[in-house]
Amino acid sequence: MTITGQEGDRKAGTLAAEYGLADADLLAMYRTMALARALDERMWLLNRSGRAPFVISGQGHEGAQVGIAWPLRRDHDWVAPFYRSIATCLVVGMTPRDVMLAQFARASDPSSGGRQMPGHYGHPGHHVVSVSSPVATQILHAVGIALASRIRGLDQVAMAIMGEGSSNQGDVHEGLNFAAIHRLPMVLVIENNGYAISVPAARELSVRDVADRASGYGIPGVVVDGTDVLACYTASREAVDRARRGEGPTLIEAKVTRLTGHSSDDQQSKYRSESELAEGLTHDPLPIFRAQLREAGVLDEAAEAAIATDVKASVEGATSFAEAAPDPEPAGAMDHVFGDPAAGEPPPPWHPTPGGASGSGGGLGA
Amino acid sequence: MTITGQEGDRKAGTLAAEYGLADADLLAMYRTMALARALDERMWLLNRSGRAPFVISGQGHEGAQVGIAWPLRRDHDWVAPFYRSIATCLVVGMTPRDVMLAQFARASDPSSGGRQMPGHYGHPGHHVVSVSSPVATQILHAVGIALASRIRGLDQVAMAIMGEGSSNQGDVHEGLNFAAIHRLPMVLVIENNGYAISVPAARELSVRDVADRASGYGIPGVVVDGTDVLACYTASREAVDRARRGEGPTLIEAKVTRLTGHSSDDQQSKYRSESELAEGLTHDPLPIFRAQLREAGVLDEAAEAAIATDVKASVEGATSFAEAAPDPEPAGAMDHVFGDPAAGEPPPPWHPTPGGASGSGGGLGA
Amino acid sequence: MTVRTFIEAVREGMAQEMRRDASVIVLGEDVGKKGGVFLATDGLWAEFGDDRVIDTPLTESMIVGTSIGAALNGLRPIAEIQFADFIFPAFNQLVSEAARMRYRTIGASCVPMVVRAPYGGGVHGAMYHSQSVEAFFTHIPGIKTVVPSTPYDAKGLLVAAIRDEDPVLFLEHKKLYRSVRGDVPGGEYTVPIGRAVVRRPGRRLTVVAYGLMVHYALEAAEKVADEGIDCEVVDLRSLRPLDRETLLGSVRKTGKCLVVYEDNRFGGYGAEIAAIVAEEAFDYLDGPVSRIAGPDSPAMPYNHILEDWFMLNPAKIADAIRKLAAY
Amino acid sequence: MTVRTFIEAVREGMAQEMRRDASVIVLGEDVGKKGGVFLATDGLWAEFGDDRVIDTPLTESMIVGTSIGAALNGLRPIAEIQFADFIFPAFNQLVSEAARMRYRTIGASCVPMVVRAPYGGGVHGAMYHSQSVEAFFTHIPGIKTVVPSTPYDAKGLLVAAIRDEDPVLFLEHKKLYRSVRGDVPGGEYTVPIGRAVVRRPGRRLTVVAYGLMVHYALEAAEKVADEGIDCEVVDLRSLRPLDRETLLGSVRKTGKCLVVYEDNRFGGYGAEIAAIVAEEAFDYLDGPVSRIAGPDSPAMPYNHILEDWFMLNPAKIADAIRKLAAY
Ligand SMILES: Cc1ncc(C[n+]2csc(CCOP(=O)(O)OP(=O)(O)O)c2C)c(N)n1
Ligand SMILES: Cc1ncc(C[n+]2csc(CCOP(=O)(O)OP(=O)(O)O)c2C)c(N)n1
Ligand SMILES: [Mg+2]
Ligand SMILES: [Mg+2]
Repeated sequence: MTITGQEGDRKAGTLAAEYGLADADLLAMYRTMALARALDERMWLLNRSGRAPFVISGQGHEGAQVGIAWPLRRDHDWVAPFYRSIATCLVVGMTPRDVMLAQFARASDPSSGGRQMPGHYGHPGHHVVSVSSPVATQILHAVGIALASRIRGLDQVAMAIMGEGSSNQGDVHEGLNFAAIHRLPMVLVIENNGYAISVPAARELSVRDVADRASGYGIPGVVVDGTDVLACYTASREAVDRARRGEGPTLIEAKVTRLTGHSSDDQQSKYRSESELAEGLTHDPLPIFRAQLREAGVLDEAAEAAIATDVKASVEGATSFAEAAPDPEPAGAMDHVFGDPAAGEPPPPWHPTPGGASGSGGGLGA
Repeated sequence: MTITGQEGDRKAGTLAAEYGLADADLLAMYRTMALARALDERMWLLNRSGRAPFVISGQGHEGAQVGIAWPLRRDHDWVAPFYRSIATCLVVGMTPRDVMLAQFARASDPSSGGRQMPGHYGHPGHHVVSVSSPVATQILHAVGIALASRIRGLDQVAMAIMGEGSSNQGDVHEGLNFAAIHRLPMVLVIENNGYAISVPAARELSVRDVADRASGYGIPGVVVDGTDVLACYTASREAVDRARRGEGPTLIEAKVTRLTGHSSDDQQSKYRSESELAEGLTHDPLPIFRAQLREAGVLDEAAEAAIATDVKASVEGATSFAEAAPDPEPAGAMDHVFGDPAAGEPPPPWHPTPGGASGSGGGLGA
Repeated sequence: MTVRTFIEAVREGMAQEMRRDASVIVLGEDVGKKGGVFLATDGLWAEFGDDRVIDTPLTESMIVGTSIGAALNGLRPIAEIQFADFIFPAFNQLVSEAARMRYRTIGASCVPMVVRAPYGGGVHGAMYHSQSVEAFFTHIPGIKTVVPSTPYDAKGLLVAAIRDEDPVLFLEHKKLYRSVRGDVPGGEYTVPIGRAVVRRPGRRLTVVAYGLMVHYALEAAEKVADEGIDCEVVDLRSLRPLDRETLLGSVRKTGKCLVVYEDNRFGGYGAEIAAIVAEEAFDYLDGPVSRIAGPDSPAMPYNHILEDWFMLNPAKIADAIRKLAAY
Repeated sequence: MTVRTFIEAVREGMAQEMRRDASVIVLGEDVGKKGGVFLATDGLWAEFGDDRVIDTPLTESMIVGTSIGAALNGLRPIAEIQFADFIFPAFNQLVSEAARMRYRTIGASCVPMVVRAPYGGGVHGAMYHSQSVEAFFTHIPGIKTVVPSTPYDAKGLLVAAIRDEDPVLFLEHKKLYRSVRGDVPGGEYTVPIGRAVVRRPGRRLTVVAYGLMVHYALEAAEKVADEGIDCEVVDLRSLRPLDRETLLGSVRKTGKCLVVYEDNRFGGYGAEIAAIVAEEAFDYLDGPVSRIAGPDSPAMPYNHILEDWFMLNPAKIADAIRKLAAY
């Protein structure tokens, strides 16, 4: 099927249509990846110039992140991401300013008001669960969110995201089992970059594919190439749809490359050879997706340049905004340890509406 | 192949030979099962007559326990059992007195000197790791024992045993993964009786067979019928041999029936129907094995009676011995919180002997 | 008012809140058909069904972690940990996640969740079914810890905990479940978290206790009253937040303070109480702030002789009172 | 004697013991090729190989549980927990298993294992890379907890811990790793677990501290010395077992006691120290046993202004000394 594009390109729309998307979606996906990358690179520059003591980044993971987050319904479905999830957070509604405010740990950082390290994103408004440092705990939060979605009849899907090293934590076993027993609307995404800091996959995992774990819970396990953004999108859409239909969780494993050290505190040359690092560069999802979109006629040079300019301005704007934003005051440092007791008023009760899924027949016992 | 037995039985030896065993082994296995059962029944009698406040038993599990423990090398290989493992502990060298001393919580109870609840067996001499109450922790102890066996070149296999409910704990995931990565000489045995106290398998496990979990670690997973003692023996022998050959862990799942309530504190009629309980009785391994041995000509009426008499005497003897044994003294209640510091003497160092596996080539890196 | 056992009061508190608010759910091991190993949730499954009374797999970290997630998405979970001794696999979820969610989101997210756990000894539970775990949790900012001693407080504090916007650890002494009865209003009421109560007024010496130990302290106070030692017994009820006013007010009046706790002595919750009193009531003290607590052995042994050796009782507490009174 | 940094002393202690005794192994996340995120195990993998320096998966419960098993079967594992903040997933294995093995087997089994964990704040580690965790573990009978403050003690206590027949939690303050240097003998020696040391003799007031806080306390003592306040600084080193004699001896001499700890104040380890002093040195006290500690917020915030707000420092300690001295 060939569709003639507005700019006279013979192929425009073909690629998008194959995936049930529009060209505008593909461009938006590309833009989000480019934006995540540019923000990330800016963080490292800030770090090297002494303006940001710590950076942890998602370089190499952006293709998987954008493809996989794309099928989520914004501000409705939930994500419980991890510290590399910059692109994921951008997809679901966080802004470059939000990212940079976290990087500079400013008072107006919506993730934590400067209380957490950079990279520990969170945004209840966009249904992004606050990232903590202990890895893998978030799978259980996603499972609980999915449980509440089911019980309250909210039709939401919850997605938990983590690295392959983190997938070996006990919480992952416990969470997948419970989600599978109750067929909860949950998706577990593993971004497998082959390392947990310096420990290579062969020392962290007894199987090649984390997705092999899925069969032990009777759920589908899917491996996708994290440089193939649209394959990631498809795998995720199927998992999200399946979850929403009440058929239970899916485990998606995206094979990605970590293009940077683990964090700004890590020297990866100590444990990865030069040739391995060079090979890794060939798995950078950004040029691969760019080439795919060019090839498909979705992206021409002008569009690419426009996006680049736009991204650059966005990063500049976010950086200078955040850098100029005020630091938190010690006076507020004891705020939010506990909530204010609501002066004896009991919280308003909730009851299911007749149409809700938690009425007769739709619940856990089904 | 037909061998004429001493008592003129045409078939004697046939069954045993099929499994690479002698008739004497089969009789010893039967005797151990019968002994475990008789001890167990006695505990309930003691409980009902107010002489033992708490009982937790292995009734229904004995066939799997005896068959699976049988291939272990006594006082060489290790077991990390659980609270139903009476028969397991008897196989590897613990005595009826040891069991009853634990039941009465006497000072001379070798498991814990009366400090733990009954059923919390342990015996370092026989390489039985002390059972604690929090479930599933013991898998990691078995993994560590297997690691030490490998590093020290000791050729020991470590077997961890627990229920299917416990297999859902995070420690199991973490332990299987590590053991599989390093192909440690370890066997995980799951005695699946379909319940974790009152919670039925369908609410505890998202798969029918716990053995399905094995593939997620790249290790063999085997399901055996726990009423088929010799099938259990075979599965275990293969797993133990495999472990000893350095080929790594195996997960064995034995399907068994819990013939009693969870413990003397539980009323199982509240959550199990009469028909289910009646059906359960048909899976009692003791009469099944007895019939098999009779059919095979290994056990005749006289031998059965002799074993019964012997078992009865053993239980009587152990019970009266243990009941009469002294209670621990409060004066010693603070002993063994910490060890006595060895007066400045450093512990004697250990170094591998040239033939040991931890010399060049045999270790973890291989 | 009806006379109820402690466990009946707990059950009634849950049932009433579940009727009032469909976002309240119960989850844990054996909480469904069986009604919990102590029958605290007996009848709830029959009334509220599979959706709201969930028999979970044997996985404490999952029970707590999933409750956190459910609380983030509009439910008010009551998680039952079968025995307080088995809360440790969930420690990371409690410390790192539940307790910090509000702080690390500058108040944008919160975790209205109750974790109920039967604790305490003297019930032949041995090393792993007898423990007091409050010291681990009262040290954690962001979690509230509550230990009722009467049926009235059990219901009222539980309802307050369920309605609270923060995670509350609700510890129920196993030995109180059926041994203690008291008047419990049939209707809705709350006992506010964070307020201690003076159970027995007195002038000579303050005894501070919580949970089962309140009853033992009261018995001990009766014993020594005949000898002319007039004790005031303070029931803390809420270990964190702590009611400093009631505590310090009492000690400033009596001049002497004995802290009673069943847990191992070293580093137990009573250490904090003693430290506060020693610092903030120093000028009023006419004797050392004293503690009587469990011995520093790793948990309570099973054998009944050793259990008696471990457990505090009114006689041991009375001795400690006499010693301090004679100072 | 060679001048070494704190972390060099830790590394040397491990290397020497590994040479002396092949049953000593090291395991943890990134301890191999990378040499640990702080480089504490740097070079060990090259020298001792894959068998004895094991890069584990990211699973703390496994690291500790497997070490327990290995210790039961003849090894002496040194487990590294990458940051003390990540020890909580292993809490159950530590409390329920490591700490109780000896007691529950009436001495027949024991767990000679060291768990090393970098702890403490002031290094821009934020909420989950700054915590002090000692209060949770010092409450547990059956585990020893050691916190060295100097390179000499770091090596000597670590060697003692490795040779100990019981589990030892060995806490290393991250901020000391490279900032503190000192003489360290090249040969074998041990510093016995269970002995405190007076770092600065004085007569007017006792300051009790451990880890990084010892250095801050000494700086504070210098500050106030000019004002005529002569402080004695006691470095506990071993938090459990505790050297009561040195502690109480000092306070009985000075009559005043300030307990310094970096952790959250409420229910922290210093509460036990304060409670012991308040009870056992009561007759000698001429001022309230006082504490200065971290605020009761859920862990240390990241932003440097908030981090400074959270962290103790010599100036804050000096103020507390002045206040107590003036009492
Ligand atoms: C419970 C816990 N243990 C250790 C760490 C320290 N740590 C942070 S990230 C990391 C490696 C994570 O690897 P992986 O899950 O593969 O994610 P990646 O960083 O490779 O994307 C480790 C060990 C932690 N954050 N939490
Ligand atoms: C960590 C932990 N949580 C809860 C318990 C209480 N408990 C004891 S046995 C048991 C059920 C175990 O079921 P399963 O593993 O299937 O073994 P079974 O008793 O059926 O043989 C439970 C919940 C415990 N001992 N440990
Ligand atoms: Mg990774
Ligand atoms: Mg079972």
